[in-house]
Amino acid sequence: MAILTFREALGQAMYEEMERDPSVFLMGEEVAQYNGAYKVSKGLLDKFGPERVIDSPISEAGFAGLGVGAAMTGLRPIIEMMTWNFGIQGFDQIINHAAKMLYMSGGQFPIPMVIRGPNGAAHMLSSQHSQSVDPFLTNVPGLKVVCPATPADGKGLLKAAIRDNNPVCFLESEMMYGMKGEVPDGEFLIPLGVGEIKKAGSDVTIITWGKIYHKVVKAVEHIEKEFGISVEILDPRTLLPLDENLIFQSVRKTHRVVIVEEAWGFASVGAQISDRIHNMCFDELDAPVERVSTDFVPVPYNEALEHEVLPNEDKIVKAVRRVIYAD
Amino acid sequence: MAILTFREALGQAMYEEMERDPSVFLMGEEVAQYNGAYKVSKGLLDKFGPERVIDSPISEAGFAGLGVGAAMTGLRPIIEMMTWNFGIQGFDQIINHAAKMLYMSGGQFPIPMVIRGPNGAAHMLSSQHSQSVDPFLTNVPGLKVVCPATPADGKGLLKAAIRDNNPVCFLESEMMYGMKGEVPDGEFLIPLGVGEIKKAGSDVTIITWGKIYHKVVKAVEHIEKEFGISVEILDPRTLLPLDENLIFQSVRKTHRVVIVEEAWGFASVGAQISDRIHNMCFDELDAPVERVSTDFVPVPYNEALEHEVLPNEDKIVKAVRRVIYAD
Amino acid sequence: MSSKVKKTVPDQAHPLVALYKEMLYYRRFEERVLVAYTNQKFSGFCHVHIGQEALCVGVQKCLRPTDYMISGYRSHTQAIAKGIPGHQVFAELFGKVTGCSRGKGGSMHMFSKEHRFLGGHGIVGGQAPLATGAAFRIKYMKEDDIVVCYMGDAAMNQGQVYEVMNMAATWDLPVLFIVENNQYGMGTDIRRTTSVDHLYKRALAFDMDHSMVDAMDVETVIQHVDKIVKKMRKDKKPYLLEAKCYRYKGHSVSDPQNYRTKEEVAEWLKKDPVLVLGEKLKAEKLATEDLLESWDDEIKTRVRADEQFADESPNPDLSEAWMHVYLD
Amino acid sequence: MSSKVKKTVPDQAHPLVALYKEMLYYRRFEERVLVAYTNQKFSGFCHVHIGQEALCVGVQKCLRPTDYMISGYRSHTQAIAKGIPGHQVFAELFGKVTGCSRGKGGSMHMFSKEHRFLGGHGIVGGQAPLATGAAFRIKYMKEDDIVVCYMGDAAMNQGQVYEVMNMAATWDLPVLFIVENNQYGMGTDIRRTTSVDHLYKRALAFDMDHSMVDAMDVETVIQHVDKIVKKMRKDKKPYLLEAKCYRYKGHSVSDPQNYRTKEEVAEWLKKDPVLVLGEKLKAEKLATEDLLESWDDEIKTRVRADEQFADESPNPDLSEAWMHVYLD
Ligand SMILES: Cc1ncc(C[n+]2csc(CCOP(=O)(O)OP(=O)(O)O)c2C)c(N)n1
Ligand SMILES: Cc1ncc(C[n+]2csc(CCOP(=O)(O)OP(=O)(O)O)c2C)c(N)n1
Ligand SMILES: [Mg+2]
Ligand SMILES: [Mg+2]
Repeated sequence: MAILTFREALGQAMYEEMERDPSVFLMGEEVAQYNGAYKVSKGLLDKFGPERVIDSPISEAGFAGLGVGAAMTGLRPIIEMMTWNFGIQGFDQIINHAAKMLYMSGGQFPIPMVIRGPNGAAHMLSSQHSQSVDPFLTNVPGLKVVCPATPADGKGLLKAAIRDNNPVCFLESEMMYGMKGEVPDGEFLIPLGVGEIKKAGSDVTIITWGKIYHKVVKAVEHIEKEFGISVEILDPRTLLPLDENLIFQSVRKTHRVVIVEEAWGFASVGAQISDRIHNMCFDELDAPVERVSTDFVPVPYNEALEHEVLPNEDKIVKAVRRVIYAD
Repeated sequence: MAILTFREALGQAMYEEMERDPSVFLMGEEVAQYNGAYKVSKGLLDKFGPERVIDSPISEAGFAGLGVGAAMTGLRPIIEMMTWNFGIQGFDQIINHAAKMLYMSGGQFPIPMVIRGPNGAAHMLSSQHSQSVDPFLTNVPGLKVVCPATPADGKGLLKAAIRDNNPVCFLESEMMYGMKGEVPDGEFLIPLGVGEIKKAGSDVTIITWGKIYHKVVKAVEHIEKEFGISVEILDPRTLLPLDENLIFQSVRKTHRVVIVEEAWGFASVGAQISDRIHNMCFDELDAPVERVSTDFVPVPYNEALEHEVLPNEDKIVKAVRRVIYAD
Repeated sequence: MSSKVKKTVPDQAHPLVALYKEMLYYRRFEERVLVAYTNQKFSGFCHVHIGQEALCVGVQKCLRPTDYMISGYRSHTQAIAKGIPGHQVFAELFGKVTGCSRGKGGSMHMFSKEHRFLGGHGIVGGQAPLATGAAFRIKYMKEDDIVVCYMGDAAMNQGQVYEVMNMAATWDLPVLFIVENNQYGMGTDIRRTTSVDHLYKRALAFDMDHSMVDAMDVETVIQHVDKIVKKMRKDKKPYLLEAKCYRYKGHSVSDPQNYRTKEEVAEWLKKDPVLVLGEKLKAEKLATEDLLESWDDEIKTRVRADEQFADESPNPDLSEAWMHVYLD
Repeated sequence: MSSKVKKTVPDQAHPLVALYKEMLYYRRFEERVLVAYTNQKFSGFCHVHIGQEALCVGVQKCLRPTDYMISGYRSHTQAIAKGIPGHQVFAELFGKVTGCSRGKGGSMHMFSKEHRFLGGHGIVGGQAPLATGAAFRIKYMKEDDIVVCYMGDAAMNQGQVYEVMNMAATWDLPVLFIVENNQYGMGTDIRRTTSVDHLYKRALAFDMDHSMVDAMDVETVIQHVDKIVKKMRKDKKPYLLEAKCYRYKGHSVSDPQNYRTKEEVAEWLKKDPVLVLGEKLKAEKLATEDLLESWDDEIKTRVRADEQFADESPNPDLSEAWMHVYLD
């Protein structure tokens, strides 16, 4: 096991998979000569050359679709969106083409493709650079959606995503690339669709994913110390397909749930999980599921305002206290 | 009151608003000379001329954005998407530009614009022509999302949408354009954000909107006759902002809820409503909220398969029976 | 393609005869499709190629089986030309499990992995990035196939088409972009939605090779495209070909066609690629009226058999509705 | 713009002097912005115009206040040129409520309704449809303003730009599309992501008027653009202008700039629009070294005042976070 940053873990996953399978290639803006806008692809051009690590024009619709066509004809593209904000330009190709190709061709054309990039707000980038796309992408059958929170998960899930035979949308974060953690060497895969209890607890389950996980960890330290509440942290890791069984098991143990997500909360993954829990564990719940998400406003530039509208520790603590009827 | 088809009601709304306000114009594919792919804009070119009724190239991103720019500078565009399937190509302009402009300009640039077109499956159009976009659009603060189910609602809501100072996404249906109903003449507006009890009932509330409403009506006839269950039908009409109070009131009366929507059910408006009901009416519920939505597969072409995956009467009946614990 | 040879006994082995028969087959096929649609044997959208047969027949003659092809929602005949048996296309229209997309795609979504026909796509212009991806694969694998990407004239106003023309030109990806310029996008004359008189001018934005061809004449198409394809196999560069043609029927079955004059249609009907070649066969003594009629009978029988196969095929089992969403 | 007049006493009313001072102001403004960023007085992305001052100064001289302007995320100086006071731009960088977007937009999103500056936009190419919409408004209202739409070179690979160039050309919408070709999109030499040597060739796809200008020289820019604008006011047609320039700093503050050689940068530094014009002023006896220095002091003072205003301005009240989402 090595201590790697999140960006290194992702880079390693791509490196290993490209070494293993010559049909894997990486395309995106600045991924080659610049080593990636956020340096995730560092060293890949040197190792694999310009045939397999390709700097694209700023044409998100075009190169998302190019990836789909390459996947239809036997390659395994990794398409990097510099951020998912720009990936919205590729939604027609992702939603109308990648996700539906296998189905509408009667099973003939699978799309083994990964589309990856940072999701959600970073820091003071204002409204157009702070969009979370998990609610959109998870609504689409045919796609898989993965959102890792730690370097090890990043590596294991990205390797699995690259080997998956379906279009996988992989959601990262600029704020996480520098975070460090232990990462198993070499062949280490985490199956898609399998969540993890990141921390066992008995009073409340917090379900969370992606970079907000780290805010949850901090909030939980505070909650446990301050209020003596034992919190279980559950990270589904893959949002589509969702590991519902793991969720229901935890709910049956703690009977109280808070869902913390970075996206806006209307018709979001949080709403979905809440609906499923209420539906499947109705009699197990001691309180309705509580949710924390970004306030329903575009993300502002000003630092204090931004902090105020994003999920923050304070909001998480309050939601936990609400769900145990402490306030 | 006249009996009008849904398409005539919408056409009348546009006609009246264009007559009332010279800054309103209509742009889209085939809206002018062809009178609309589905004839919704019939007669508008003749009446208002080619300056105000404009046939666009097949450039959804481009003309969605043109609408935003025209709205920034004082016009009130109505942008017709031939269907919302193609509207996905305009998502960058709708989500990243239209929805965020007022906010990121510190309140300087409102976007009074309507983007309208048919949403969801029609009949045997297969996967790429059957997408429901309500889950996507309702996740975005700054947008309003409207989905009428009757000719009168269509007229009243479209007129209100055109006068609204915000970007309003207006979801219609090819299958509804020919449906008839009474429509008040002239100045008839339905405020956005206000739902309606379409039919009072006491045992179960069915929440539904758009064309699926009509399947619900049929199913309810069957349910009431066959099983003696009294059903209330609630149509929020506007999905964003959602008339939560009306929903909660009805839940407090019937204590049982079924949500029927055409979209896929993962992270959908149905999930959102379910979450809100469980959260706000937890102790009022006699059963968990049940949901019906399109099966989580792309929509197939074959008629029997298509019928099988879309919400149908049979599924609605079963969900009602589940929620009253009849089965 | 010499058509100079004259014989007194019609030479049925002459290449022109095969071309004629193939075009006639597509004509009769599409006519039969329209009848079936009108008789409500299937539903959804239905876009036919009547009047535009010369292009797909001509282009196909310049390709080899390993070349890829992709198109829009108007692609029954192209799918057949690329190798999908006509009865599988017909069965797909009827939503049958024997259809080339197992009844899940329908008229707009013909697919065949075996024949490298990458679909039948419903989003105008959406096939262009896919084509470019297939061409990327060719380059990646150092193969020398090419990709034919059919698009309508109105698709040339789609941003994603432009984005990938740029990529194909920048990276030397062998896509032959063919604009089937039938001069209308639904009810809109293409001259009303773009500022240029010739759509091949789009290529100027990328210094891309380009030209225009009269696509009402199959021999012209073959001569013209053959050169392009030979060149592309060598230089691997993309190419934009504007194929000028005309659709005789409405955009889809429900189209009242008020947007064009009867005179205009009549003018183009004079160039009917099937009739004109039939006349030529007779003039060059490659066929007689009787022979033409007997071929027509043969072909009609063949088309009826295609339809019969579709008729008699089973629907997919309901369980297929939940299959092919993901591949394990 | 005659610069032939020579006097012994420097003529401070000479137009060249004003141009020089304005460019110098933008230079010093952006330098100060970089210092503030480096000192972590604000955060987020920060893209400056150092080296590219001649373009926005020159273009502005050809416009009138009612013309519209729109740009991308690199637009501090364009916003000021269009009329937004520099201190409001600085305050916006600091996220203050006195900023031209009330602190909600930041570096990438300068806006002013009053000055018809339609933003500061963060999505590459996204401003082009907006610009075309503004031009549509002009036509709709039968006005004779124009819209200036600044875009980076790399934005020319965006499909939506192409879509609206087509619409503008088809409908005669008066947008002056200006490509600020500073030759790099982030770390990528534009020649690596497109197949053409000159970006104005994009206009050929639409028979759109176009040309290239040396945007390192403000006088050249004025002469060139003045003619274009005059023509546009008459014929109302769109225009694509490729403005060749160079950015002296990194793409944004964190850019290590390994993608270009020191020699290349040095070569372009010789064309520094501010320095070159300063030399010219001296050569033409419109200024002395002392005078240049005293102007510089004045301007630095002015920039410090801009910053001070930003410093001393209040943050928006927290309640503003929930304002401006919808307009009643
Ligand atoms: C992106 C998109 N927008 C709109 C449509 C609706 N539509 C289907 S066909 C068509 C006209 C296309 O015309 P053209 O490209 O000339 O092809 P043709 O039908 O003439 O073969 C339109 C607007 C669509 N399918 N996709
Ligand atoms: C659609 C989109 N894709 C990617 C980005 C990320 N991005 C920001 S600036 C930039 C480079 C743009 O270069 P250019 O257009 O030449 O403008 P310059 O920075 O040189 O002024 C990129 C890729 C973005 N903002 N929008
Ligand atoms: Mg056409
Ligand atoms: Mg640049």
